[in-house]
Amino acid sequence: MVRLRSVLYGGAALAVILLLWEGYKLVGSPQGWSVNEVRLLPRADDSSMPHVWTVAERFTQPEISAEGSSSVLVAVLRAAWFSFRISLAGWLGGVLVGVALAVLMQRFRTARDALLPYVVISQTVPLVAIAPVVVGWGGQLAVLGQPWQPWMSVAVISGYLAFFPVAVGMLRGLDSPGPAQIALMQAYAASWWQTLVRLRLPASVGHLVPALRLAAAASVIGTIVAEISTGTRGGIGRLIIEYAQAATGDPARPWTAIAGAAALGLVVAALVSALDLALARFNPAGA
Amino acid sequence: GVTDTAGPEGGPVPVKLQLQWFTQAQFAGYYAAVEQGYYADAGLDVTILEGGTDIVPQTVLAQGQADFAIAWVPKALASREQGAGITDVAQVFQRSGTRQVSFKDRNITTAADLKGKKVGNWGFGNEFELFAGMTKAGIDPGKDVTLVQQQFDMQALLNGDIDAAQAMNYNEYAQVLEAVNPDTGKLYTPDDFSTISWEDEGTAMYQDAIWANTEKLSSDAAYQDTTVKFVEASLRGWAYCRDEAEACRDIVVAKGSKLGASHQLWQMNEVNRLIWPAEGGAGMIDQAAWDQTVSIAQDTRNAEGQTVLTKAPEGEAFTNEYVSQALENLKDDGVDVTGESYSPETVTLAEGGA
Amino acid sequence: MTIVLATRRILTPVLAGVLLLVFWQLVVDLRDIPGYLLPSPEAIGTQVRQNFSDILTASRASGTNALVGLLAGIALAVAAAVVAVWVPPVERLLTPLASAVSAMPIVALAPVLSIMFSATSDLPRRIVVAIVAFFPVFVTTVRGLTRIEQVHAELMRSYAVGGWTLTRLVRLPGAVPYLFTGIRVAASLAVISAVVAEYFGGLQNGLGSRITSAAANTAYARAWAYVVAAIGLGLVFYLAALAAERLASRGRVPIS
Amino acid sequence: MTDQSVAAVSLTGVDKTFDAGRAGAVTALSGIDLAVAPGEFVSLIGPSGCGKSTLMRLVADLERPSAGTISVFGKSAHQARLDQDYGIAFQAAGLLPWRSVRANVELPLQVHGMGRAGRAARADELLELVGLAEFAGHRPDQLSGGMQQRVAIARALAERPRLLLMDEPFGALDEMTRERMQGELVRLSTQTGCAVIFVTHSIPEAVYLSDRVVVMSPRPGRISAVVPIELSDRNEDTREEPGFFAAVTAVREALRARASVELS
Amino acid sequence: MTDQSVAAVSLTGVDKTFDAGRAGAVTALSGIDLAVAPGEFVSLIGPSGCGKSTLMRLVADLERPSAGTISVFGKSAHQARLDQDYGIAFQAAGLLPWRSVRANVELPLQVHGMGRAGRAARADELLELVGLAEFAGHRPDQLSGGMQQRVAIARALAERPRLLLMDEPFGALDEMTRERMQGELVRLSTQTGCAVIFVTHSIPEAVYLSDRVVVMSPRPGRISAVVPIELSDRNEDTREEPGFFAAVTAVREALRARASVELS
Ligand SMILES: Nc1ncnc2c1ncn2[C@@H]1O[C@H](COP(=O)(O)OP(=O)(O)OP(=O)(O)O)[C@@H](O)[C@H]1O
Ligand SMILES: Nc1ncnc2c1ncn2[C@@H]1O[C@H](COP(=O)(O)OP(=O)(O)OP(=O)(O)O)[C@@H](O)[C@H]1O
Ligand SMILES: Cc1ncc(C[n+]2csc(CCO)c2C)c(N)n1
Ligand SMILES: [Mg+2]
Ligand SMILES: [Mg+2]
Repeated sequence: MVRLRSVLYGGAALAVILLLWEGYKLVGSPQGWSVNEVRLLPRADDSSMPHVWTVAERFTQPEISAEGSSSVLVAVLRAAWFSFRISLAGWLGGVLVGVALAVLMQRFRTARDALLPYVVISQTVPLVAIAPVVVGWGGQLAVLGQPWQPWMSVAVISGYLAFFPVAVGMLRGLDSPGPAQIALMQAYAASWWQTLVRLRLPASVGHLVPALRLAAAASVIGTIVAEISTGTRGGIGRLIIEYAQAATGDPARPWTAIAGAAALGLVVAALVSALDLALARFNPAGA
Repeated sequence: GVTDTAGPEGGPVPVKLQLQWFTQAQFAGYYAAVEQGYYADAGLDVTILEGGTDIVPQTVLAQGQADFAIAWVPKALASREQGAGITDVAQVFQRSGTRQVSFKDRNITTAADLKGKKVGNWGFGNEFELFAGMTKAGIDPGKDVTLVQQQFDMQALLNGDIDAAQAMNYNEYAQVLEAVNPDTGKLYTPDDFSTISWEDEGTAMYQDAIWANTEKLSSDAAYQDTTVKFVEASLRGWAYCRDEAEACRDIVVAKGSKLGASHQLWQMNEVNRLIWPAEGGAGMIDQAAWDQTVSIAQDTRNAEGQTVLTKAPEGEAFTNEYVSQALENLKDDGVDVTGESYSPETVTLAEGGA
Repeated sequence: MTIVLATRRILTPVLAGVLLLVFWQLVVDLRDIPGYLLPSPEAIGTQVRQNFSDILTASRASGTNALVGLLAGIALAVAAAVVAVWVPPVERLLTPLASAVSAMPIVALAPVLSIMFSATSDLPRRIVVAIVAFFPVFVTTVRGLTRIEQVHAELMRSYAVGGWTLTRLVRLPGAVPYLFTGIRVAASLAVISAVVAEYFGGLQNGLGSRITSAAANTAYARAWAYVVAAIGLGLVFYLAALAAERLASRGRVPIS
Repeated sequence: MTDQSVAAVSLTGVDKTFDAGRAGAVTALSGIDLAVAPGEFVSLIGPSGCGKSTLMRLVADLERPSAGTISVFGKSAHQARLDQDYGIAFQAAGLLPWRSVRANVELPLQVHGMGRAGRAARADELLELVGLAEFAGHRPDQLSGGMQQRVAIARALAERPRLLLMDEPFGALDEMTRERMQGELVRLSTQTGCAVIFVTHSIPEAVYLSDRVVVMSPRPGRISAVVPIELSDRNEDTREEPGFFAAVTAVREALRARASVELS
Repeated sequence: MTDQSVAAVSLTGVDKTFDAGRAGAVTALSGIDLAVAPGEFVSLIGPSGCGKSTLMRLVADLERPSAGTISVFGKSAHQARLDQDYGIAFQAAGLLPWRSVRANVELPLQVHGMGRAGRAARADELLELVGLAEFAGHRPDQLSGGMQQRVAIARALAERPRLLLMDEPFGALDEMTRERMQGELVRLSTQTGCAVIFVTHSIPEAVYLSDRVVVMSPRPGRISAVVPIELSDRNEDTREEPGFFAAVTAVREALRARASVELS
């Protein structure tokens, strides 16, 4: 029931966007609308904003001119599936690390003081500085006897982006129990671990769930960007950049890959929503 | 080091080649050498590693994660200056393939005309020919032009956001010619544009070269041997692509390039023009051209006032030793290594490069 | 006591940072790591000094873009969250939409925005930042607005008020901790987004252009000098978010 | 002003069933008939869980009855809520933790658009009344349990409503404070002529305050007896009157009677 | 088992001052001296805000005294907490909203490592005791206020501690339930010989339960009187005994005396 309704709403949201897009194309000027030389409304011409149906049609066409090439749709789906699996790995890793860090920071004041600024800093370092290090050092590792695979570098970078919202949100959540509840656990002389498991973790769910959502988005982005950055083929990231290179002659093409990325984000968000439902009992105050 | 582990019992020697970008006809010679079995015949088992935006091929090479790398000379020299022990062992592209493109009506035909314009620029170390050209024409790139970050596509030029765009002959220039001119409903033609060629302006720099590990070249006999074999088989691949451009296009397309077939054929053709004819033989490094590259790299300042190199390259930055041997072997095999008779084809681009 | 606490809070991270830098410097020195792999803090410091005025100029350009985008993103997100919680169908429409948009990486968004708006203005970058900042703030704020205590909801019901009054007096104050969790995340992401968006169009006047241009020429120490500026900018944004949080929650249950 | 012929509150055949998920359904109230006249003071008393809070919440339109009708001043409970015909104090104080004590008291006034100065004056008055003038600037979590409850009472009185709904408001107060608050409440309700529905567990309190004491019995919650209280006037000596003791005994009997039936 | 010569709880010269931020400092307790013998039942009574909860929280080592010493069974309050020498029921029920009623009662047992079966058996027993057996599967917010409080009482009793700290545990209970719970508590404390510190606002309750009633006065919180209660035995008839009434009057006087001083 719930699931059907959310699918319907998702569809409605898509319809709204497409209508707005086409509506703007109807009324908007091909040169957009500028104030003081700054274009505040986008150009509405077909090469800047291709028609929805043009993009749809692109999906049905063969991807490349070679014999037996699959359609763009199939290519995008295949790439999305590839990126999805890496995102999942990155997400899981990021969530684990984020939760572990949050727990550590909650436990030790010094750890919090020392780490929190660097957790923040970690997200301000551009990937140019990180990707080569991950690829270079990762290449010298072996995981469970298996040599390092390129997708592992991508997953590591994906996790690197995903852990941040979890660390911040989870720390907030672990800090959220009120003084009365903490006093209760104190009165039981409950160990730190017991307080964590019986009180702080369940109480943190309200903060954790949005953090998981953000982490999901971050892991998808991390995967896509890292694919481009490290030159890993097979995923949506590669499609985005390759289709972008083709945009000059075929402006609708990049939109197919972008749509793929958006769909990927939706699927991951939907999975987190399912998790949210599973955790709902810890969230009685939530509507 | 990867080549330390020579093939077992005389089996093929594993070799990794790091490219600087994704699969496209720019690297067709190496793919052809794999597909045609040239590497295998030379006893090499070559794995080609594609590039990415943040993959620096010469670094991968210097770190020992690849045995050879394809990189532009100025960028590789900059890494050398930072301690990367690498040597140019074959200058595959004899000419520069970079040009500055603008709509004809903007009247930008020389570097001097760029003054006061919005000039597209990739950055990524691909900007020094442009800057040298402007400097030579008496323009301060930091002040006299507005530099705009250029993307993977050429829409900014076609939209009129920028006046002149950087383009590789073999790639972005083709993209422009694959686009529909909204005024005519047909594809743009070369007549619609003016281009400034840095070869003509005298500020060209050496581009794609095969780089090898300096230290191993001096100490590891097996690696020296492998280098000769690798350069030889690679040039054989390039010679094949010169003669069989369509076949090489098909190889690249089959390898998964998403840019269409006509685009790749164009690229193959333009790349061939950068290699052939090669007077001293393909891959030979010409001291004068090298010196021009180095001097521009030392003297030209970019928008931030930085030069590529702070001093002249030290040690063995390039050597013709291996490529000479390779050329000898090729000549012995009757391969045309100068391509004197080469004449480019005329490629018709389809809409979107399909 | 509070002074001791404050110094501890500042000293600990600084000390941790110094330790990290010393360790980094030692690794580079002792293991003789060449500059093309990892520059030493010392080399980076030299570059920071040499390029200081340009670093400031570039930071200002990127910082302005990040700030404008961030503020716009937060404002939009809070407004959208308020409307979403108010009118449930809007929430159900907006949430999938926001999820989808949020999964679009800058590499995908920036080029098309550049094409749609202009490759020569700062607007596309600011839109990118706003989009990136929107999602964390929206998601956490919606969560905070909906987690209202039952007694408080009923109290307001008994006053026969709902809608905006309920939102203003109960939902928003209750959502403040959540909102700021989102803003903290958004503030750090805003800077990196503004920097990265520079790789994909627009004027070459910010930190991103400087970083790539240096990195492409293996001038890693110089690249890192600009990265340090990006980090500094990110920290400034984060601290500003913290300060705003302090300000907004004066007299409330103390926050961590 | 108030139409004396219309009941302040009237419930007819009211049932309330809660669905408690996997734990099954709970019938909280069944067949409730009750009318409260304007200005009348009615106490609800009965064992824990018998539905007193639920009944009050139905009147306040915070729950909807499963069956039966409820009217408040002749209108639907819903309309009465919209018209702000009542003030309410919950069983849990329910203060907003981010607001000072003063700001909590001002909340209903602010919500209904009273100006800043008027609010401040009224809040001072009310905090004085509940003996918390010096704690105006404190946060709720800096108050003792009883002090929080007094803040909630002040808040309920803020708008001088013509119907007051109070759920064990004096539960956490000591006897002295409690008696003082009782006195204030009696004075207030006679002065303003407001009707009061008052939930309590204290029989003397119910008797002292009320015109009628409604005795309830649990599972399902029903009205088992209604004890009218006939006391001349409420003052310091009322609690020593013989009529007072008689009434207390009557209510106690009514409560016991029902309980003994249940235990047998 | 228990060393009868060592006091269960002993406070000497205890002060407690709270820093209430901009609102200034509040002296909650001042010069408290009190000893509770093992097995002794002591009630704290006094006006709202006089520091009863604070005193209890000090004994429980949930606050630290500003001055003075506190020992529990001859150890520091801190050590006693670590050794789990007491069970506690707070003024607010403080149930964990995501746990069922049963799981809330099991919480202390679970924290202290009792096995699943043992926990379940004990929880059944306790829920039976507080009359909530059929609500074991409900969530706290599906219970009435009094029911929530009973869950908190069950939770406090779960581990049969030798010191019980109870802060107005019966405040939200009706008279009948309250009397039953009082009976249970007396039975429990005599059977297990546990000492009890019990905060209440009900004088009869304090008298019925206690060996001594400690009367406190506010601002700053002090012990103004200690009334020893001499009742033979607690049973149904105790509340009718003349000794009972005498004690009630004594406590009331002690409370009033202090209050009148204050008002003058
Ligand atoms: N955390 C705190 N910060 C500041 N002041 C506090 C704090 N806790 C209690 N107080 C103050 O200490 C005094 C005593 O409070 P306490 O809770 O001990 O009273 P009490 O005797 O339990 O009252 P009640 O019967 O109303 O529960 C009060 O004036 C209260 O305002
Ligand atoms: N939201 C709810 N969901 C399920 N059951 C509920 C809910 N609210 C109340 N109940 C049930 O309704 C019954 C009556 O509850 P109510 O709160 O009205 O009792 P009460 O008479 O106020 O008791 P107390 O004196 O203990 O406050 C109880 O059995 C309770 O479990
Ligand atoms: C991140 C990144 N973006 C753009 C280019 C543009 N570019 C300049 S030369 C070249 C290879 C031939 O097309 C390409 C793609 C790049 N190198 N790296
Ligand atoms: Mg109730
Ligand atoms: Mg108290």
